Amino acid sequence: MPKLDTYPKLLVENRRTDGQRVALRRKDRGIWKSYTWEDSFEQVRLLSLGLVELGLQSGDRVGLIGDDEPEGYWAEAAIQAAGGVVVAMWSDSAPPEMAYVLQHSDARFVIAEDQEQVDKLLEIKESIPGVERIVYWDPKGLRRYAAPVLMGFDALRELGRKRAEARPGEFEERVSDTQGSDPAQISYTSGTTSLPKGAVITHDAILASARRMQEICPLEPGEDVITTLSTASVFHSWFAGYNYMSRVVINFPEEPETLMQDIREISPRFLLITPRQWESLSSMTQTRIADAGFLKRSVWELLLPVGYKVADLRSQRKPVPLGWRLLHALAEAVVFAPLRDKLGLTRTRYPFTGSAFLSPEFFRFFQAVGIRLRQVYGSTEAGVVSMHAEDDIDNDSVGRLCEGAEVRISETQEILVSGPSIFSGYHKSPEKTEQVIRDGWFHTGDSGHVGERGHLHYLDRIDNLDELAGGHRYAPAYIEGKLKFSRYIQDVMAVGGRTRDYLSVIINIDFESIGKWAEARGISYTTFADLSQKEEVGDLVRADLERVNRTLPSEARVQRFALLPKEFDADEGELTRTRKLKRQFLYARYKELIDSIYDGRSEVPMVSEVKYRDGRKGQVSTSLKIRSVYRDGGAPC
Amino acid sequence: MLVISGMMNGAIYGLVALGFVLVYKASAVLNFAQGYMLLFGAYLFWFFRVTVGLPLVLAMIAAVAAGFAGGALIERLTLRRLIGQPLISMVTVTIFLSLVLEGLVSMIWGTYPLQHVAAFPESTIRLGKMVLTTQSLIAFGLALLAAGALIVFFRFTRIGLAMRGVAEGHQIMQSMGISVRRILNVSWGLAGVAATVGGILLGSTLGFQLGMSHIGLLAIPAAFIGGLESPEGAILGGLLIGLIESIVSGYVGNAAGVPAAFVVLILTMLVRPYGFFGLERIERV
Amino acid sequence: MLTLSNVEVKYAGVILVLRGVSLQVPEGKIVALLGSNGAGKTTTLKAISGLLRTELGEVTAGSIEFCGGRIDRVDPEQIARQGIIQVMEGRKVLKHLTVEENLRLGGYIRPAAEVRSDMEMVYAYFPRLREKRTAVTGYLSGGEQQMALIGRAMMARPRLMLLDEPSMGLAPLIVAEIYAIIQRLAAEEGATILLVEQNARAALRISDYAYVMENGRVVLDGPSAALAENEDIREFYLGMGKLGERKNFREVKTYKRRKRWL
Amino acid sequence: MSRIPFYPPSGVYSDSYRKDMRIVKTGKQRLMAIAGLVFLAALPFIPGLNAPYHLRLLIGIGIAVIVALGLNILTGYCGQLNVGQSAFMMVGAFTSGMLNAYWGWPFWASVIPGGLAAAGVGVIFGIPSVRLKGLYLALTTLGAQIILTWIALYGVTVTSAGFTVEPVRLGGIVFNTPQKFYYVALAFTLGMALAAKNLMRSRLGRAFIAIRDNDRAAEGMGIDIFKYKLLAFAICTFYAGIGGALLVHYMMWAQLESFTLQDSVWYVAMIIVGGLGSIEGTIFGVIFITVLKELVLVVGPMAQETLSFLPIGAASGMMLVFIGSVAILFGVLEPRGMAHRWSLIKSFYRLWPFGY
Repeated sequence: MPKLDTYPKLLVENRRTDGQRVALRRKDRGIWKSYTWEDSFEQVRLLSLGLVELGLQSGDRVGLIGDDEPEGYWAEAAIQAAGGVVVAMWSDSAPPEMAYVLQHSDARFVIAEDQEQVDKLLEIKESIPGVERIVYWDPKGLRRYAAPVLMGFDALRELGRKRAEARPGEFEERVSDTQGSDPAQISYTSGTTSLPKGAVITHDAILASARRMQEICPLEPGEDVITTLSTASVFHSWFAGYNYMSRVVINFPEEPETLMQDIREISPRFLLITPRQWESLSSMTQTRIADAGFLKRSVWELLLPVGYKVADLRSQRKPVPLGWRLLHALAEAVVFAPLRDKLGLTRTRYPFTGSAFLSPEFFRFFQAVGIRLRQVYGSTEAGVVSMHAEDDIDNDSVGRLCEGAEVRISETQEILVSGPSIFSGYHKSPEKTEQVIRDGWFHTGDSGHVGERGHLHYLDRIDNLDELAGGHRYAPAYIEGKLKFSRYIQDVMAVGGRTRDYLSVIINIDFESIGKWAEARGISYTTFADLSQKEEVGDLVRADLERVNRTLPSEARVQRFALLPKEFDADEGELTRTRKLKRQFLYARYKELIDSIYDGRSEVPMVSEVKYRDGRKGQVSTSLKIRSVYRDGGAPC
Repeated sequence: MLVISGMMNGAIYGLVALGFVLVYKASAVLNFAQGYMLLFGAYLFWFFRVTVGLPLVLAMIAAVAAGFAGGALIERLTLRRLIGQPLISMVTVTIFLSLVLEGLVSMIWGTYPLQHVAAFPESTIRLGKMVLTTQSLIAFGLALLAAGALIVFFRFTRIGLAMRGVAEGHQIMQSMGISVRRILNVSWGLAGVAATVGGILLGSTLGFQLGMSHIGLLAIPAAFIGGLESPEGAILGGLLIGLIESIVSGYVGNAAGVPAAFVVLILTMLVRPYGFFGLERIERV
Repeated sequence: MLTLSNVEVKYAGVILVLRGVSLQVPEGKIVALLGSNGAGKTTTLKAISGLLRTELGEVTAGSIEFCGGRIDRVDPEQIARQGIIQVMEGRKVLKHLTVEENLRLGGYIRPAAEVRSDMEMVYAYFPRLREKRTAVTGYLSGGEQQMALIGRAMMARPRLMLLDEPSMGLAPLIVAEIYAIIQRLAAEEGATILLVEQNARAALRISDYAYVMENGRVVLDGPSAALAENEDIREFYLGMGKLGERKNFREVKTYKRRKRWL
Repeated sequence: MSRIPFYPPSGVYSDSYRKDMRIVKTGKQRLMAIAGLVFLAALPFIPGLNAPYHLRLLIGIGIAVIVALGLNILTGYCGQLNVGQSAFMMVGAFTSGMLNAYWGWPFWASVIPGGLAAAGVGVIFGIPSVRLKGLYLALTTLGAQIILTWIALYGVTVTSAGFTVEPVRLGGIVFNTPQKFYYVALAFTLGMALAAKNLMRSRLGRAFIAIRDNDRAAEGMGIDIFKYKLLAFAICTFYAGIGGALLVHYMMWAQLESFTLQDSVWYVAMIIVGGLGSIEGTIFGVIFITVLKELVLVVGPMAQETLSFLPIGAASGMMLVFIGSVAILFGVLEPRGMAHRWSLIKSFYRLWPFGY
């Protein structure tokens, strides 16, 4: 029995054992189309041989850009089957970013989804001479594109078919040649600092992380799960483990925009979405209930505290007295079960959040409603490090350490990880690798500590940790997380540091819910900028700030805040693709604003330059109000 | 002989058909309750004449006034809220109205025919070998008079013009400051008057009994043959129907008149869908 | 003269169409209201002229003032009597009536004496209508119908005219002719005009102030000249692609670029 | 978050169009449907409900539902008004009755020809009016009502006095008592209702709706308006014919009095109150009006004794006034009928805890 240490090998095995069972499903025009293992195998075989026909050797890099669709999934397997290395990129990354990644990884081919990606690639064609062919799978709008470098999926499959007839058995042979230790993919982490770094990850590392996930959240073959993150995120490869290793059926949503509705139709057993999506789910629920009729609203306000009480007792491991248990059963039947049904999470045993900080309030809210939300901690370089197990959820930790993941805490409170799941270094940048991997231990750059029940507690990124002039240390992400629980705040950045003696925040308001709130009170507004500077909106946000301040130690309380007239946007480099704040970049960009906050000024003219998607620049000038949380700006009352 | 008596009745049908045309012209609604408004009007007259004992002329005026008020009331209570609704719901409401009116009449005055009352002095005039009752002569004269008045009303007065406008589109008229409600109210009121006058004449010739509503239904074929839109058409249609009805029932017997009228209706629909005087409907996409 | 503040309109009590629209129409000015289909332009007009009520629509919040008095609860007839006349889109003439009868009905609320002189004034503006006086309007050409409509509205000597897409479905030449007349109306008769238009270019050219609406809300407003220069207006309403050259259909992408109303 | 349709419950998805179109999608629905059927079938044996009076009422409702369904297909879906439905019911009744009484055809052989005869006569009356736009069909159907009643009264001698008709026989069982006939009525009603439901979901149904909403646009899309309007009218009269045949075989006596103009108006009232263009609505409407009529029949005579000044015959008048005004109220205040109210309740339950 050859060692099944790569996904293509598992694919060949699955096809042999249960070829006719459903492997993947995709939603197309309202109907879920099923593909069996036989179909998957056939697709991967033809694509892989096609690529080989084009000249792909083992070890070559192939770019992959596009939304999460079966074609992309098969392309990934086809590249790895031929011994190639997948370089996955975010579908909404800007052309210059793509050019850098393709150059740096000197990819020989690129597989793109549709006209949007092809246009971007053609735009940067001169700067990526190494790319010999661009293969696309969605031909819509591309019929009249004459560029020789372009090639459709059908043409590639045709090449593969011809080669398969010429050399039968070559595909199986190439698959068995691949080793677990070969590099499987290079993931370019946008990182919060300078240029993206390409982490090389071997098949063994991916399978190790995938195996850890399946130990803590086992699933039966044939159960349904749904992909939520793009192929570029490393989590996608661990998630694919479910499909290859436990033969769980992966469903692909029709479009990224219809994700929530498709989740509702599938009600997946395992679901991981980003903290931003959990936040929007919770604010959607609260807004909708607030808009519902009087009866529904009062029932909700009556029974929610019951949910909170039971959730708190459970997370502190205390027994739930009979009285509360009965009340909770009632609340479950009347409100929580129907709510879960509306959100599509009825059959979700493993709801997960990861890749960014989500404040405990959200965990408590979802657990109260019966959604046992859990945290997974890991990163591109470190693989899956810790996850909450079914019965052992603690809102303050990021889960119990997985088997095989050794963790040590350095003297600077930095988390160090080693074990089979860590990556094997940065592509073509050995000096950066040395900085991060020393004698087998990977320095994650995150700070935290290991708790008594073997739980890992995460605080924040090391370089974010800061302290005020008065020496008080604080974790910005923690404060930002608490603030984001309010449905009026979409994004927030905490500002402080050694040269300042108190904290202040820059806030992005949630345009939709504040818009509704304003309409309900007859406050007329036109654009986002106009709404964000309204006096009433300022008071509304101030109330939230006071609520959060009460839970913070007095020195770490937020004194002053400003509502930004435009949203943080990944296109302008203010956020990473997974919506994490790029703090250094933001500090530099809004330096003038931050200084004027601390000079005590109440108004600053701001000309924020806006970059349109097609590169043109536009100016938006607004006068930005700066407010202080406590009227007199003095000590918190 | 049959021809003359047919013409006499025909005039009454024409008059009632006028009421039908009035409603259609202003609101494009086929008023199925027209026959029963005739019945109600007739009984009202009987009520004023017999139970209240008013002199003849006064009773007539009271009945006509009540007829106008009745028509206006119907519009006010039911159709007013339906202005924006599709046509079907308005027409079905008129159908139910016929039920309610019939029910009211049988509740107040019972279902047996009432004691006979003559609206006009009963005497006969011999014209050559034909015997004519003054009743039908007066009815004939009155019908023509009413028709003439209405024709003038539609052509030249402002309200008449407005009425033709309202039939085109309620919203357009409202946007020009014309109160569609008042126009509809007036048109239903006038329809009530036409029905009442018809009822009085019919009652005095054929007697006040529930069967009159059945005769009232004849107004519909009369109006249709005339073209639904033109008052002159209604009168001529009425006379034609009167003629057919009397000839057919004369020769075939057992009240074949009413079904015969509808047979004629269906035939005209085949030959000239818009009647003899109606105007072609303009369709523009 | 006319101020809308935070007007909210719901159809059949459920469908929220206007979400807090505020706009002003100063005396004697031409104000344009731009927006794509379904942005709520016509609903705004119908809210002002009160015609909403016949379509199960109602103003559920905010207020509409005309020369001081509130008119959002008043019957359409009264509003028209106060001098607000709406010219509906789709050339809704009274098909079966002649041009003259249309005009006479237009002046229904005016004293009979003045109707005659007003008729002359309309014929002066629209000579072509004089020839077609006795023709049934149903058989007129699109342009002539539009003229008859505007003429009919003028018969009521309105203080505020609501024009709903007068250029819809008309040949460019006729559109120019009608716009010229609208301009003359504002200049000579001093009529205030609220103009709803898809044809943004023409509307911006003759209007003094303009609002841009998108799914029930005003997203941008400003003097017409300034708006004509605004980046996004040029991109999304005037069909000017990058670097100002005209967009053609061959370049249309299958993906949609996100509008940046920042 | 776009507007997510919350029905069916989460976790139910269809991987083929056939599955997606099924009326009964979820397990719970199938359960409820079966439970309903079992209840209906067992009804005659449940002591509380099986009094002959109740069964007669239910059979009456069943037949009325069939006739009203036909009318709703024409008026609710296709937008044409028919004021002579009971006349076509009469044609079906007499055809099937005469076939049975004089040529000895058993019920099963004569019911379909009864329906077809009614449809045939319907088409004859339909052709002139269907060519025209607007509600001219209402005029011709009114004419049909009067002409057909006259023919039945004077034309065909045998029908004027009424004649006996044999009861339904099926392999030895004679359905002459309400208990037994209840099943025949139940079978026909459910069958015809299901047929109507699927008919309206088919291409045909969509063409009808297109004609109702905007016949010029429908014509532009290539729908032959004349053919489809006539087809809708034919289906409507066919349903009436079947209803008539059933009624006659149930009462075992065919007579003119049960097919008057007033009955036609009752049918119109039923679909207005129930809800135009909805199958469930038709059933609600029929039940509502029939129960109301029974109520007034009981109350009427009592009122007559107490309020003695009322003339004789006031009871029937009272019914007309009372139910007529109820129908008007529905027409004015709730134009979409009880079906709309029912769908609001359903959505309130389905949208729980959210408001929209």
